[in-house]
Amino acid sequence: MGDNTKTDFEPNIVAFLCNWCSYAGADLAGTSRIHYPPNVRVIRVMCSGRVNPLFVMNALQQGADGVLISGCHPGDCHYMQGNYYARRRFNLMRNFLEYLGVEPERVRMSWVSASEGAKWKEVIEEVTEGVRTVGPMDKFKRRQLNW
Amino acid sequence: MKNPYIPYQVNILEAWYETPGDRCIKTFKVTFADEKVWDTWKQLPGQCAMVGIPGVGESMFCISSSPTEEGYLRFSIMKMGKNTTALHELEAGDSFYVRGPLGNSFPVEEWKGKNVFTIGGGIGQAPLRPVVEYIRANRGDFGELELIYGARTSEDHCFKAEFEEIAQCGECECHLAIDVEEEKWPHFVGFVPTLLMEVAPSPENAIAVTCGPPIMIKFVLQNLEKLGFAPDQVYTTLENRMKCGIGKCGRCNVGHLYVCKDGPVFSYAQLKDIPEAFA
Amino acid sequence: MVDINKLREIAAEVISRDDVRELIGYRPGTYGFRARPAFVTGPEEVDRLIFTPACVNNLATYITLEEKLPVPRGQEPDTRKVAVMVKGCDSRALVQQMEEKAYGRDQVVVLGIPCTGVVDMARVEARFPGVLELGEIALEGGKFVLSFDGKVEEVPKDELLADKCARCRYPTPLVYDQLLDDEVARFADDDYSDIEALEKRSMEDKWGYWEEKFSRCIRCYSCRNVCPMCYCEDCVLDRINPTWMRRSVDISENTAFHIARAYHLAGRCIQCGECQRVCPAKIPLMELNRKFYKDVGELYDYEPGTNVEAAPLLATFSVEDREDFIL
Amino acid sequence: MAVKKLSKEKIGEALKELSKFRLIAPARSDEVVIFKEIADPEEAYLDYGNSTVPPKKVVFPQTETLFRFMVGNPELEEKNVEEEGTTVIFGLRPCDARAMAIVEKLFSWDYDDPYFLKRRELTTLVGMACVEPPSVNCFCPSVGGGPFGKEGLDLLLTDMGDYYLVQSLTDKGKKLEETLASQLEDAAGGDEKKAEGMAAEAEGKIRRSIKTEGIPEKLPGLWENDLWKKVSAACLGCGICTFLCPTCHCFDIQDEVEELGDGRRCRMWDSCMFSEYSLHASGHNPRPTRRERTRNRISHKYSYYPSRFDVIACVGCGRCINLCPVNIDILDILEQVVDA
Repeated sequence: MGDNTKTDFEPNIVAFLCNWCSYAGADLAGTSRIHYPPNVRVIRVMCSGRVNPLFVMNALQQGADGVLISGCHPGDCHYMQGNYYARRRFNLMRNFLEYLGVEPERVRMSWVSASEGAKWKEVIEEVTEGVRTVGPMDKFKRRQLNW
Repeated sequence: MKNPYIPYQVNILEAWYETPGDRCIKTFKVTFADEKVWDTWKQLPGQCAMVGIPGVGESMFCISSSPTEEGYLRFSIMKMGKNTTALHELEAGDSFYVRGPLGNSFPVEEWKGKNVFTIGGGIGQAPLRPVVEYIRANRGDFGELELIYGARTSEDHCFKAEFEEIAQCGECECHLAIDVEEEKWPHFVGFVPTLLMEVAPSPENAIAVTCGPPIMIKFVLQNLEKLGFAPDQVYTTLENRMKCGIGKCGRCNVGHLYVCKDGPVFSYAQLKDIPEAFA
Repeated sequence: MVDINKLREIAAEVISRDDVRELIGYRPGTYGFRARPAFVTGPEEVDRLIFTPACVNNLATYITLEEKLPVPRGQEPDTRKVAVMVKGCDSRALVQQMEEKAYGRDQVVVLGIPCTGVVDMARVEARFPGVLELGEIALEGGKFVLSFDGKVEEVPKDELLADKCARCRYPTPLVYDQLLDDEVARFADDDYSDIEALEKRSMEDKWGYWEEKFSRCIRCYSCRNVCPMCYCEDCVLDRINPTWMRRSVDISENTAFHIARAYHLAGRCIQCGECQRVCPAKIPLMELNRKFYKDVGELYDYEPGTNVEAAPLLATFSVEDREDFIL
Repeated sequence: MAVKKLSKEKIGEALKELSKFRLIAPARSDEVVIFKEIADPEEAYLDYGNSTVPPKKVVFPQTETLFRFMVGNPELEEKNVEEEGTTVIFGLRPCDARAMAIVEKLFSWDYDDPYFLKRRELTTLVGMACVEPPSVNCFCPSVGGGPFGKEGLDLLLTDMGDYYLVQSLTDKGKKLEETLASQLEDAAGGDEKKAEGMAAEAEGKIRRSIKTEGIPEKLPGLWENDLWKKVSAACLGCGICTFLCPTCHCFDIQDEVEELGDGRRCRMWDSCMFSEYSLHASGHNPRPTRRERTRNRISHKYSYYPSRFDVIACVGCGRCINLCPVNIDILDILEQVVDA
């Protein structure tokens, strides 16, 4: 990875959004014509609590440079508690990946409610910038051509 | 020599369901995409092939057509795991890959002049079908041909139309069974081993070939013994999880025999001292 | 030191009970200083039981390892208990398994061994190579006393002691029906200095360190199988559909495997150190597990395998959990 | 042709010369000795007992591609093993070389396995005789090998103190000897005789043994014997004994597809001690517990393999004994078989 890749580099970010808040928030950003970086690939899940840490790991293996998990604000979970479980899980996951040498900028979590189209934009800007500064994720990406 | 791990592409000529349900059986009639393969493909009744789709996997299936049926191969496949589920999604015009023919075959040449009884259950008729077709194509060379076949219900019967045709052709006898009573079922009700005792074939100058669920095979073998069949007059086919199909990957062995190389066809004389064969 | 006669006496008593099917303990190994698991089914077999600092295995693994085959028609399932000998660390595996409701307290008979530390067999064999005839190891005072080939050698305890014992917080079993010896007071603790040192290194350094370790992995899954907490009947690693971890062995899949393995033990690992002991590639797996152990303690004030009544860490939450990392 | 010797001072030079091929030699990584491709002669660690992972992985890699494909495209692109180039494994133990010769019997039986055989053809094996047994659990003489065994090797080096005696055993070995012409010198006349004496002495130092006569014939009869339950009770069902065995050769075949449809069919080591090894798609498992799996492992090595290829599929390297986490000892099992 050359130095110029960091500047030319457009990160691929996989975002797991909960169906009830964050997905609706991202939708609102779209319908409100808020411009935000196009680097995010959204995967809708029913709840942030459904996001298995293996999803994150698999995304990083398959070429994602960063992963975002976004759910409802604490107390607002459609299933009452899902985001609380997710919060615990990802705090540990993040620390652990950092311990292995995966930059914490790559695995992010946010609370975005259905009305927060503007916050969605801010989150995406921050995540994209963060990943851009740490560069492409090639540490344990699957090799494309593997004889 | 050709790399034995590289499969041939085949195109599906026809595909149809034999039975309904979660574990339905679908039959594929296929031909090689490259016609030249037919020149080297020399298959015998009872042989197998690895069937699969690159990207999904491969599994071993018996070739359910006889070499006397020219220009196509048939596979009858039950939906079970990942690979078979993917295969079931294919229709006429699609293609998949096969490599083979693998394993040994029924010694049909040695059976010439003898009476042959096939005893099948469920999908177990698939490896018996090439024997039946082979004998019918060479009818003069063999003695009597009798078919005994059963499945759980009439819906679960494979090759229904073919059985009807065989029953009416007058060249051989067909005995059909279902496990549980059904309306308008004109044939036997009960398990295949029981039907076998009803039919009570004579062991004289005869060969019995059986395939089906392990529990059925177990009782059929017992009953054949009661009827006086010697172990070397009885043949069956085995299956196991396989990966290579050519005796290298190690997993399909029953005792010292590799099912993929030394089988899938075994005489009861070979198997009776190998406890793992019926594990 | 556990009195061997007392141990055998109690074992004979336990295995004679009608409600006990099997007793899992230790017996001498096949060569050198090794000891190995013993599965005792009758009082006549207790004479081979031992306990010495060579008894490194965590026997709690075997409670959940046994395959559950269908009970033949007409037979009753065998519901008798399993008796198991556990050291302090091993007992925590039982606690954690029971905390997760893997089985009930009434399904096991626990013979607790207050433990003063076991050896690191690799260190013993490196120090005294080529010992074939059975030797013995005892801990006397601050020294391991090794008797072999007609010789007796004394080695200071810390030179042969297993790393996990040098960090052991619970030498006396936390759960038991009978204790085979007097309680042992805590003689060590974990200061996580090595973990903290690694945490402070640069991202590239850290990845370089782990990349080299993970690339050695041959995926024999010994670390998983030996782990008393890895008792899922259907392991995510064995799944073909969907394929979470590919079977192929390369740095990507190996890393994924080690992340998944360690993460599945987050808030569950009880620090018995078996995974690292058995690893033929000598991957420092405890450095992964201890990172989680440390984080879990610091962030959630939780210590796995210490309280049967506690709720498993990731199956519960507190509204007050930290969220300063969330955008 | 005179027997050669290689002075220890020139070993670096010789390795440098050999690094024009793909050079594989034992190297140390933490406390683990593994065979790996080395670029720098300094990396080679020749003063070792035996490697943790046997060098079988050079001719039978843990994961290898059979062919590649693009989903939806009928073309299959076969792996060309030739591209890997000429390989030299330097300093492997005679037991591991013999294991390759034993496994070759299976890979060339009936169907030729092009991947294994091609690699074998491209690989020259330079063995290092075991003057001292690498481990207490070595038992190679019991299963037909020896610490100075030559089967499977192309060249055999014997540590004579200041120098290695170099004996070439095959045409491939002779060719390699020619490559090293400027590093090799003629050995003294008596060296070969001396090495023979060392061989006998080395064999005497091997302390574990088993009488294998009759075991292959006896094993099938012990099918339902209680011993299998007893010896497998402690088994964890991990893959150490099989993955680290130089003669274990079972493999799995899997397809792997990347997001854009670029896929490969590859094979990887598999272990008969894993539960899913023999698991049918229907959920039925003909070897449902560790008892059946252990029985199969031992029977395969000591009965099925000899019944087909006339040789026991075990070379007595002792790895499975040394590294088993629960001290399951193949010699202990075989003794029980003998006594049963």
